[in-house]
Amino acid sequence: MSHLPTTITFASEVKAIPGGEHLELCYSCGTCVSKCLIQQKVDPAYNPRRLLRMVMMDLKTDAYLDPTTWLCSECDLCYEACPQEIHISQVITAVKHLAVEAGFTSPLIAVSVDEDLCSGCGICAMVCPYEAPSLFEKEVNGEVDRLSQVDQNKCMGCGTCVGACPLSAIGREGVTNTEIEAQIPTPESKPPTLITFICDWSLRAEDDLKILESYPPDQVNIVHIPCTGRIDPQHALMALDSGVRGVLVCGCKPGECHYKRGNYAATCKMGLLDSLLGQMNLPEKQIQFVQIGTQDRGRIRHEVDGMLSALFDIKEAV
Amino acid sequence: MSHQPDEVNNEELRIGVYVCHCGSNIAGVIDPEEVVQFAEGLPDVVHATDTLYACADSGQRLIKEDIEKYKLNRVVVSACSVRMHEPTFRAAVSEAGLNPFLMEMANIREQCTWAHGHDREGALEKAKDLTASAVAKTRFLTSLDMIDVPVTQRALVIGGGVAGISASLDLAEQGIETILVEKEPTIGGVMAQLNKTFPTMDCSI
Amino acid sequence: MTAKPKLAFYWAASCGGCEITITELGMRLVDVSEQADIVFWPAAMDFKYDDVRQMADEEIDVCFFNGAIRNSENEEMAHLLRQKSKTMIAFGSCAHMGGIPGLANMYDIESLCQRVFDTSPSIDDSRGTRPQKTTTMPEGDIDLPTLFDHVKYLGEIVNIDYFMPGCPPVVDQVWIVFQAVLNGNLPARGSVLGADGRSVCDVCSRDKAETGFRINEFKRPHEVELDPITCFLTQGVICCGPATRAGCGTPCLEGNMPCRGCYGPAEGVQDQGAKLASAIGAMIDTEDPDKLQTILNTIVDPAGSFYRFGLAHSIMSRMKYE
Amino acid sequence: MVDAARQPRIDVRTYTEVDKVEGFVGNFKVTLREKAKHVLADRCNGCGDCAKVCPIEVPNYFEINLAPRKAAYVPMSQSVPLIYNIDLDACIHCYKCVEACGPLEAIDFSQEDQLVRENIGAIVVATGFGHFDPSVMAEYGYGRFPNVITSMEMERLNNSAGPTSGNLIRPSDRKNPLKLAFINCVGSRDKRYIPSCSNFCCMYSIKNAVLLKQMNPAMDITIYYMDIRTPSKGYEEFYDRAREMGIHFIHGRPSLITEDETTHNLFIHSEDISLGRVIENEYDMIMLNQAAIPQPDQNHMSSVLNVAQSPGGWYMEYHPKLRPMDSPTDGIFFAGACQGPKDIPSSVAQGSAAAARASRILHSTRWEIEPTIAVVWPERCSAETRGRACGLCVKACPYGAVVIEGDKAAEIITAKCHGCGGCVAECPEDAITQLHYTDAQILAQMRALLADKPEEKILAFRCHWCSYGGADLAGTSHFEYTANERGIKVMCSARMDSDFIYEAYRLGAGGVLYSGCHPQDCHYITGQLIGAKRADRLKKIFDRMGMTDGRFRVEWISAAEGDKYARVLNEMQTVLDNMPPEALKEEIEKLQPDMEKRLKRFPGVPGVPEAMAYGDTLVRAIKEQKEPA
Repeated sequence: MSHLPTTITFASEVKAIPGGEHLELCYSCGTCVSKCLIQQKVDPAYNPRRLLRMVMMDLKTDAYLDPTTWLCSECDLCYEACPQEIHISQVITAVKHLAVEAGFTSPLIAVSVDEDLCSGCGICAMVCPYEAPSLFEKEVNGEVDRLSQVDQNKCMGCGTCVGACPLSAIGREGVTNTEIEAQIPTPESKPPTLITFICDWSLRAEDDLKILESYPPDQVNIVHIPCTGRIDPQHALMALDSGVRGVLVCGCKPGECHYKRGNYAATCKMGLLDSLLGQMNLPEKQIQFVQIGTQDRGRIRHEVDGMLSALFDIKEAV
Repeated sequence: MSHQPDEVNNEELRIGVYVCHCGSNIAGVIDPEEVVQFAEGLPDVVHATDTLYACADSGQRLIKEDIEKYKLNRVVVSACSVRMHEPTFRAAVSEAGLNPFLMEMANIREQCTWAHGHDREGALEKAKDLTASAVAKTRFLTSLDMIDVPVTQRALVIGGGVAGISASLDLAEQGIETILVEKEPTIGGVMAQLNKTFPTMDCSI
Repeated sequence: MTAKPKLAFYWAASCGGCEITITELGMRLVDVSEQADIVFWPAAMDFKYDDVRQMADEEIDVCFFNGAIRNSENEEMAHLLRQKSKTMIAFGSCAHMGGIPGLANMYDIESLCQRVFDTSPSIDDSRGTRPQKTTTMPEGDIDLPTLFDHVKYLGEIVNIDYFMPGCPPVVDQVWIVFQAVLNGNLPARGSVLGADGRSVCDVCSRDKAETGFRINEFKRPHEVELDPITCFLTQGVICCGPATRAGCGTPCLEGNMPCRGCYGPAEGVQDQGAKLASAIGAMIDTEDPDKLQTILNTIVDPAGSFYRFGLAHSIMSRMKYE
Repeated sequence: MVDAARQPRIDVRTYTEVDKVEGFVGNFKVTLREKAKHVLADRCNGCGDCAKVCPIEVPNYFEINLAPRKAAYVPMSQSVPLIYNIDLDACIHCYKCVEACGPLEAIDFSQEDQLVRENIGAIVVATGFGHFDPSVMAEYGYGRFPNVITSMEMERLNNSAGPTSGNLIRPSDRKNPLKLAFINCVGSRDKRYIPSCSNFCCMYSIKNAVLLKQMNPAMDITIYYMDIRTPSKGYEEFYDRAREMGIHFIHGRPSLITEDETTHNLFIHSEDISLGRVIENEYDMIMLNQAAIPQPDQNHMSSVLNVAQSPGGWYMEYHPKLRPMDSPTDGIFFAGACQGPKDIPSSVAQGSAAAARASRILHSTRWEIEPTIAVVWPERCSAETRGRACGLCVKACPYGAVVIEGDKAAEIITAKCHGCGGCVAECPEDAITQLHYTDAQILAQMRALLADKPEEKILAFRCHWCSYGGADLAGTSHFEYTANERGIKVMCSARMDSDFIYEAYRLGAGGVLYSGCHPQDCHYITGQLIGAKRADRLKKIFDRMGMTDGRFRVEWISAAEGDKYARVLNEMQTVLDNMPPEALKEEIEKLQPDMEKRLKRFPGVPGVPEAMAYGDTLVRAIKEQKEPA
């Protein structure tokens, strides 16, 4: 029996793409399905175990139509959990690669570029974890203009580009600056003590979210963002400016970001904001960036209570 | 028992070669007849044949009868690994009155057909060469007898867990002095730590 | 033909650069003087404050006010000129958003005075002397304007009709504004003059970064051999271009130096410095959390780099001094 | 347990370790280290008064550190033999125990470790297995979440002789848990830790579940599994009975355990594969079914006993199907989990099987060993030819079986010689041969193997115990490698005489592989060392000669490394393929005179001239057979 597969099967095609190896070792134990949050938070039909099975059983079209192929954001939480050390997210990406080649497109709504505003600075192309945006030249009434375009199949909608774009030229319904700024209270609308920008993936258990929502609105306002990569220090300052006394940005632990590097971008932004506040020797405890891990159940309560009491002390001191 | 090394016994050599099919394990990759024909052409080979299962009774009986019939004084068995059936074939030839150390095996299964399924022609060439090598070795084999050594009739069992205890009990009950060594202060091993055990659900001490 | 329009130029907490950019008009000043009367220009000619006090209200048609508001004299003149002129233009970055003097808002008065009068390298022994509010001299008492606790931009104390950014505003843009003033076709009040709506990146022709390029070390302009063709960010040098308004004709980029944001925030940017922090923070490349801090430390003076001209106009400044 | 102590012929020696094992089947010399108990065995009646007064408490290994023991202790009350032990690491020398012992005076602090030498005929190794420490799996939180316990801790907690005398309690608040979960395959079947299945834990978790359910029917128990393996008689029925008793089974391997820090309740995140849906259940307590791993000192013991280890660290049996209880060394047998994880019934069965295998030897007064021993030609030894023995053979022998007295020729003590062939190859005068592996026999084999187109062939010397086994495994696992390999088997790499290697190249061989055991696996203790030194010398010589790198390979391959054997041969084949045929032929011819220069003494070895002559006739016959007339 020779080791090289003679006939070209779907599985052999997937295995040929780097990262796709070892997929035949999968003994369907389901660890990846429960470690990944997409089924619990986005689409019940999402199931990496079942997709690997489809690949092995040569069910090509089923695989291309399966939401798993398109919703996986390569965050690798499943890879470190897999007892067979299969790089599951790479196998899924390989299937997605083949699906795109076969003409299928992603059901996700990608960000789009407003070509009047875009200055072609290329920052969105630099920061995107999935390298979806890219620059291109275009004839615009006579002279060549450089603009950004987004690959619909690569964009996962994390919003890191929207946070970084200086001119709000890129965005998608749900993450645009106007929608976020609308949720920041104005001085007249009796601002709460604390505003929390919370990423969709850092609170694993439902009751963690309930804890956060249990705080009275005048104390804590919640702004949901897909990933802390979307956070913009402007919004934090605008909140403080309109009378909110503290800003809590809550994202995932290093290495557990659902969009690969969103929390690293956030760490840098909040780090820069801290040093700015420091240089203006404004009290630093007003803005906090916390990173909650998969096993930090109930920690959100400590962070919010800690922040509220800290703000209380500042109020006394000033 | 002759200990004289290597005195060249110049009795006339009569070598028998047996190429085993081992079902399809060998015959599935190479043609045993071709090896037999090749062997017949080798010096001092008086009889060569193939057999479906050399290690089976039929195969061993064939070798024993041939030793009688052709007055063989060397036997070559081209079949599986020595780790599998060298004792079997040594016993077979010694039952036919031939010193067991005048039998040599050629490993044309694990180290030939099973490993070279992708290159049948190369496997055949190799099987022929391995058989020739065994024939060459038999040319210089001398009869030897097992060396027997005295036996101290005491046993040592290392480890006082359930396996060690059952072994030492069986040995002791056959009248053999046994030393049971256990590195912990008590015997019983992991079993003693367990609560009731399946299937009888009785105490495990 | 109606009477010649009366122009006034004043310089508050200013380095004089904005005055010089007007003189750079050169001979064109002669045409201006034919078409308009310059009734107040203390930096260039010997005008006295009383000349303005004696004017009727709104006698001055257009007043070009440059420089930030640092002390009581600046504020007094700002109110006076506002009263005396129909149209007031915040001319240059200092008037528009506090400019370089605005960086003083990071420090309190005492540490500023210490730096200026005690620890400055060019002073050997100041014996702790400080400027006094009033000093009696044989000729009589002389008093100094009081120093405000922070620098304000013009818009903070009077309402302004037009803003003209730039440090200093580029002379060609000044000429265009002058002609607009002389021909009387200024745009709607409150708009920005002498600049166009796009950002510096839009007009900059340098090669931008490849998709997925990220920065793992920042360097200051003098620390690296700057390549004139590629974008400064790809060379790890901070450039405020992405969030800064165009219209300056990019003299800095031509001179192979990164943009420092003197033309103020581009359209849609709420706080120029915070927006730059957001953009540059997202570009930092590492998967290793501990290394993030070391990379951040290579940005030597974040506030200075991101708010070089706009600190007084920033939200943080408002938060601090409100 | 008790009847083992009562059995008169079993000399139970606890708190004793095996230090050294010498000799061979029937004639082992074993050195035992009887560690000092500081209690005189004959005087101590196990009353325990010393323990009562002893002020020191340290964690008790027997109770998996859930309960303390005194410095003067016995691991459990039913210890056999019931002799107390003073743990000097913990003892503070207050000597209260001595007073409490009173007239018995059984305590003696001056006792030292004792080394005892025993003559032994056969050895049964039954050293058992160790437990995988699940704290390395951060996702299950063992060691951080108090209510996550291991299976051994569960055994002690619901054991009536255990720390809580059978009352199962939660470590966090000592309350009786009502909702329990067992997680199977913790560490097992996991490429990151223990890739193999630990054999008994499926049944083990069902047994614990049934016991707990019987003790408290109100208890709600769930078992998370990947596959429930019930391989033997009555096991599947027991699995059904567990279901009937209301024990829940969820098919899905948990990925994560999180804890509510106020109540210390635990939440298991897993997929319920039968539903195809992710579930999150709350439990009072979780038991992790940890994997079985080899004993921590298994590596040390395997070099003491001189036995090989299979992948995963378990002892390696002679043949997995035909001789599962025997070790490769005659006279040493394995029983129980030390050879591979297995449950109690199999361990007991293997105990008896090993005893049966051992009694074959122990019931006969004499035992036969292979006659492949070394034999000296006195007249060729330099002691007689030049009046002074060089002694290289004495240095080469791992067993001291070669002795030289005065100016007499070297002499082999038959009983001590294991037949590795080290002295044969080391002897510069070729004055020693090895029965059944004489130089003539091996030369004849080489002539046959290199008869036809030798430059295409790779001559592979393999040792019987390791690399020959590795070649076999390459076959059984169907790893494909080049069919140009031609193998010769000798007992040990120490027997691979440099003359054979030179002769192979003189005969025009394309490549030569010099392979044997890994250093710690050698069946003849230091045989491999001698072979390795010789091989390195040869490698340097051939490099200086300018031989293309890769045509002479030295590789140490165990019987478990079939893939390595195939890979090495394929790599050698690529080296030959990359050389243009004429360049290879030219190099062979260029080096032939150097080889001949080094083979001056070889034709003088008894039997070699005949083998050369025979070789020529054989080669002609082979060539005729291969090229049809």
